[in-house]
Amino acid sequence: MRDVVQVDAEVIATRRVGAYHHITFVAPGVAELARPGQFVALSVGGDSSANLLRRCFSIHKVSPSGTYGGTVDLVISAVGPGTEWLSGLRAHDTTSMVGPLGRPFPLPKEPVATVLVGGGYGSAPLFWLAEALRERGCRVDMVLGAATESRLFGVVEARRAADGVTVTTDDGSMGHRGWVSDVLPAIIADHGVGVVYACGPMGMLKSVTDVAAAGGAVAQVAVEESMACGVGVCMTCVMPVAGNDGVTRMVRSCVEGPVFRGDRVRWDAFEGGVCRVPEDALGATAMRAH
Amino acid sequence: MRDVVQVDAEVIATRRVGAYHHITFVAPGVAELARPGQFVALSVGGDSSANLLRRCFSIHKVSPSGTYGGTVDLVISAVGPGTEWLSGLRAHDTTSMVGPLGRPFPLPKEPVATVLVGGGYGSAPLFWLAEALRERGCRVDMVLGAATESRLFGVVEARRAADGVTVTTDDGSMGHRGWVSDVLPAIIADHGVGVVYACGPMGMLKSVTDVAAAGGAVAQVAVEESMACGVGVCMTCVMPVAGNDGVTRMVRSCVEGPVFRGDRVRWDAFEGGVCRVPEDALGATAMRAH
Amino acid sequence: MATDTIGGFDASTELGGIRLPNPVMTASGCAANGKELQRFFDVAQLGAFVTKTVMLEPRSGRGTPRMAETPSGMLNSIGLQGPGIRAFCEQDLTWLKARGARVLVSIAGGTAGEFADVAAHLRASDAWDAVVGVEVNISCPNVANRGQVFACDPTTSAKVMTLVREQLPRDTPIIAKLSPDVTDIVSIAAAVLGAGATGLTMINTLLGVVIDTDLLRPQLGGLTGGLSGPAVRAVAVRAVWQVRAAMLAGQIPTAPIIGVGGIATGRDALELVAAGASAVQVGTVTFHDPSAPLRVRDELTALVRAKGFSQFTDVIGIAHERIARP
Amino acid sequence: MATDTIGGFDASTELGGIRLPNPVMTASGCAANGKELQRFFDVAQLGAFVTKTVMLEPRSGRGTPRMAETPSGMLNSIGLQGPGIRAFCEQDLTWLKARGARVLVSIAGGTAGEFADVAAHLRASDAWDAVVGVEVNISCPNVANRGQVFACDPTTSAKVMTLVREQLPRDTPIIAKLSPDVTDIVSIAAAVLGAGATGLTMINTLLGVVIDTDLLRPQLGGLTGGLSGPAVRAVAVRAVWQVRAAMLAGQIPTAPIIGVGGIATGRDALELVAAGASAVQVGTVTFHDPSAPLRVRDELTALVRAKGFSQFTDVIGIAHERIARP
Ligand SMILES: Cc1cc2nc3c(=O)[nH]c(=O)nc-3n(C[C@H](O)[C@H](O)[C@H](O)COP(=O)(O)OP(=O)(O)OC[C@H]3O[C@@H](n4cnc5c(N)ncnc54)[C@H](O)[C@@H]3O)c2cc1C
Ligand SMILES: Cc1cc2nc3c(=O)[nH]c(=O)nc-3n(C[C@H](O)[C@H](O)[C@H](O)COP(=O)(O)OP(=O)(O)OC[C@H]3O[C@@H](n4cnc5c(N)ncnc54)[C@H](O)[C@@H]3O)c2cc1C
Ligand SMILES: Cc1cc2nc3c(=O)[nH]c(=O)nc-3n(C[C@H](O)[C@H](O)[C@H](O)COP(=O)(O)O)c2cc1C
Ligand SMILES: Cc1cc2nc3c(=O)[nH]c(=O)nc-3n(C[C@H](O)[C@H](O)[C@H](O)COP(=O)(O)O)c2cc1C
Ligand code: FES
Ligand code: FES
Repeated sequence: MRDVVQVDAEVIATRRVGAYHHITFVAPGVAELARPGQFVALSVGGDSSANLLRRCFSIHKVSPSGTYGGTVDLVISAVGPGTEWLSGLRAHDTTSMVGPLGRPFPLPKEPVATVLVGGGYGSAPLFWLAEALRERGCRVDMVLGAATESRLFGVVEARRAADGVTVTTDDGSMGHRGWVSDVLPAIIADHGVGVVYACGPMGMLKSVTDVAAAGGAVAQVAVEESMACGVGVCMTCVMPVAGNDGVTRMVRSCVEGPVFRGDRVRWDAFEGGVCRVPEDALGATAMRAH
Repeated sequence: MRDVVQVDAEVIATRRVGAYHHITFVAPGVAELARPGQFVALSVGGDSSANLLRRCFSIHKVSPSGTYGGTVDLVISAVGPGTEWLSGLRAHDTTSMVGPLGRPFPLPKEPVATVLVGGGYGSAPLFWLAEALRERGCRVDMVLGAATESRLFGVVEARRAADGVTVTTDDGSMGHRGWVSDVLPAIIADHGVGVVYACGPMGMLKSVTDVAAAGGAVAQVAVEESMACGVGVCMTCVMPVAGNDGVTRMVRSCVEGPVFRGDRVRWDAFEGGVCRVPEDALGATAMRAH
Repeated sequence: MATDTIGGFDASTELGGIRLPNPVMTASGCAANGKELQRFFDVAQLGAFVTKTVMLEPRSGRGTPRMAETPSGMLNSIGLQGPGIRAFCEQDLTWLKARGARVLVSIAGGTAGEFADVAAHLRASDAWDAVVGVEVNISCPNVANRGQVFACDPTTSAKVMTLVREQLPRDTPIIAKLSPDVTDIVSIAAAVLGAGATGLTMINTLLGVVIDTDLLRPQLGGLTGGLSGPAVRAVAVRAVWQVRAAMLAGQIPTAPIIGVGGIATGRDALELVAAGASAVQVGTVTFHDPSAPLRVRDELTALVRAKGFSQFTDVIGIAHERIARP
Repeated sequence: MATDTIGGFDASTELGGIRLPNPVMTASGCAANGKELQRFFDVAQLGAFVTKTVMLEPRSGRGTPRMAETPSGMLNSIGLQGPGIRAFCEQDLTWLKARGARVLVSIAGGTAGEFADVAAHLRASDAWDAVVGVEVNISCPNVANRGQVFACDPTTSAKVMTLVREQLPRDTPIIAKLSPDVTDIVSIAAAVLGAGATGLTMINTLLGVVIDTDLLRPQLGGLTGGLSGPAVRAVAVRAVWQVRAAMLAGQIPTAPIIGVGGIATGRDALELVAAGASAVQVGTVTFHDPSAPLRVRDELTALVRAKGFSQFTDVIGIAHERIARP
């Protein structure tokens, strides 16, 4: 059986949600195969596009058997040419979709209290995850953080999907003024949280990992490295992650991620928008030779 | 006063006509300035287009003061990425238009019998020209030719615009089976034609020029050379044309054309899809040196 | 080895004595080592599968960012990340062999001697019989020469070929992959063919820089990177054209050329073939469309057939016979 | 000479002792000689207007087709069509002078001596005082050397500079325009600066070929052509980066660089400036948008200002100070 498909996805609905565009695509096959935490890669710009590379988006939700066949929902923040083009799509426009891609969030075998932390549109894949966790009897708290109110996604949906919801904004325009890491320790402590799931900017994922460790919880973080192919063939999306054997390797976040155990990620290598190869990483010695 | 404008043109209507797409753009300024025989240059592919160069189209007609402001109508044959993209435009889509460009068909000072010859979509600019000629008291015959019926444009419109209409198709699917040059001599002779206007493929323009000369008429032909800029700055659209002084120069068909007197064009230089520089052309000697 | 025959059309091509059922390959570094693309199509259906350049030892590659998108292309600086030749043979080559793929193994070294060592390890592999040839990526920095790439200098390029040739059976095609960043690519082609290369792959990426205008610094961690994609196709066609022309003029020995650079469609592939390539590789566009290599095979075959040719080899270099000088 | 000052921001730049009110120019051969673009904007508003390369005698240029569109770029083979230096001075330069434009005159020759003759005629022109500098297009074929372009060889490039320098006043900036089609552009830069060039323009087009796959022959009448447009921008930025780095490292004399290649927007221009260019030229994109040169001037100025700089010259080469090595 195939575990990934490549389809012409047709837009059937598109709406603005705060600063984002929420788009529903008919994408037969993708919906049926996908699990929370996986993503899709879309072509942008149409047939004569100068933008060659696919753009990757977390799957917000899927409906394997809607009226139109399986649908896939994405939440898109317009930050550059590709996401702007996608934001301008109208009903019946189509674009090529490859997915589902990457490894989903691992679900705990036993019921355990969980917190789901979303930064900005990073909350997009968490509602679907919350559902799966609650089906397994897990308590689900959600923490949604953003710079400002319009950059929060899914606050209303969160109240339905989670047992408790906390909102933070940097500017205090909604919820607590501050960062998700300010409110997280108390939630972890109050509910005896076992697993923290997080999706959002790298800085946030690092601090969620630290806070989780301090609270005795495991962090599962979905990263967002710059990707050229999304399918594991280009080697542009790598980051240093320690394996079971303790050895750090430059692993592809598109196929070995995007979800990693937070404590395995070599956060020390990230600084100022670049990520260096740790000296102890496998194969780092050969790089120094030439 | 400016003689050319650069505007975001908005599609207000688009319809299929045989093998072609007839598109009406709102293009304030262009309509007001344009004269029959001039053309416009359109951007294709949208903001992230890999197709950098503009595509040029004869102006089919203009309405300087429609409900929406001035409009410009074009007739587009989808032959490659740019024309395909244009053919897919829908109402309210926009693209950048530069125009009017080039020199219009010169109108006779005195009433004189004329024939207007259009090959394929080459007839597009002729109806408007017919109107201007009839306003000046000229008799107008039209000859429309194409490979097959679906590639004719404006047969119905021609009956309204001209005093006589003759249709030819290579396959005989409509009108006379054969070429425009088959029917042209009789029309020239019958009406004592003074000027033959023609627009269409190069081969047709050459034979129209020959037939006109044989019948004692002047040929004014609108050429269609491959153009990169349309505004006279790239030097890609040149062709050998003799000047008043008898000297052949490689002149730009976008600014010194697209309309040339047929007997001034050095048809002998065109062969097999290329055009060489005639040995006697100005500056040909320097090319041989290096 | 099977030949792709479609309705009487013979799609096969030859590469220094080795017949391939069709002329379309992956490009090194744009297809990993097969498993990832196998999810989209059967890699054994390609003329050959070209592996990511492998060196002697495992390499972590460079830090990130490793890429920048450019108009109709991209810039990359991966830094030849890879498992090293031993792990490559045990895992990747073995897997490819089990799938029945024909493998063109891309190798490199920081010294001419390292190239030879890699070739020797490869030759000794249990999976050696899956190898239809060795592509020698000389567009990598020469440790001995201030990191200037081997491919910029005819002498160092030739030395690499000589040493690699010594390690491999006489009938193994050795294909030198050339860089377009040279004043005279014909002289490099002459040098490597003179030193034992069976054929040439052209082109590797062009050296480029992209500046991040928000941060006002180079966007790639490695400063410079390699430019690839449709943006560079005209340069690839030119390189193939020039070298083929030199062969036709008798200036350099005649040898098969593999064309690569900016191929997105069968039409694009035909440009390189008509300019003189006996086979083609699909690189960057695989990132846009993971099925691209097989799609290009089908489009190219259909196109050449539609033009009335009965065998693919009839169009190789055909544009040299049809020049229309105005 | 006026300086463009917008809300306290100083947009001016310097080119070998000549101050220009802003750093944006047309690129030679992409703007004809001014009249055509004057219909879209006032050419005197540009930092300088760069004219189409002129040679000694009138030239018809090549036959057609002269162009092929490529992904995010184009290929051209115009063949330096032009009126010859005398008619150029009488008509074009005189017209530009009357408009108040600052003119950077691009010249070429088939021999080093022809370059000098063209310079001498120019110097003698009545409109000489509109000339702010001479751009020497050495990317044209050297008759004496099998048509190899001057810019491929440091010695012939240097000879051209020496002879041109002799014909012009000491304070006239002479800008050598380099080709990217060389193995080591720094060595060419070193040669021309050593021979009297005041500065450098980088880059001219890349040599390319496009095959017409319907006719299976090269699409351009002249077979090969020059590749330009956004497709090549990363190569232009790289060339500017490398040469500027060599200046900063003291390997070659410090001199102003004019960046050109693929600029479509102010952001693109800033890439070249941050890599080391003191001024920029807008070429092929003018065909897409005839107002592009002036638009790029406005966008570039606004962008640099928005980043908090008070003068344009502060961002020249700034990326060299901000490298973030991972
Ligand atoms: C696994 C994953 C899930 C994502 N989920 C979402 C989501 O749900 N909603 C959303 O709005 N965005 C999401 N992103 C980010 C999104 O992919 C980028 O914002 C987008 O690619 C930017 O494209 P652009 O053309 O607008 O911007 P540009 O910056 O011009 O993009 C240029 C190039 O860089 C790559 N690139 C730039 N930023 C990123 C990035 N952050 N991640 C990956 N590639 C990048 C693009 O693919 C492209 O090749 C996700 C990224 C990843 C890797
Ligand atoms: C003055 C003039 C008037 C024209 N009027 C019409 C018209 O009314 N209706 C119509 O359908 N077509 C007209 N054409 C032809 C039309 O411009 C081309 O068919 C179109 O540019 C092809 O673009 P493409 O992307 O579809 O094809 P491609 O072949 O991919 O075009 C590639 C490149 O070649 C150039 N090009 C290719 N063919 C031509 C051509 N024949 N003329 C100019 N440039 C070309 C394009 O501008 C582009 O840069 C006219 C051309 C000119 C010069
Ligand atoms: C991300 C990436 C990695 C590459 N890695 C290699 C490599 O390891 N070895 C090699 O010989 N070429 C490598 N190349 C170059 C390609 O094989 C190919 O020569 C070049 O990209 C031009 O072809 P394209 O335009 O089809 O990509 C790489 C290219 C890209 C884009
Ligand atoms: C049609 C065309 C004609 C050109 N003619 C000349 C020329 O006469 N002299 C010259 O130095 N460069 C010439 N160039 C090169 C440009 O000046 C410029 O260096 C190159 O195109 C890269 O810049 P761009 O990508 O902005 O076009 C020409 C380029 C084009 C596209
Ligand atoms: S994005 Fe290409 S390997 Fe991960
Ligand atoms: S199309 Fe550019 S000069 Fe005519």
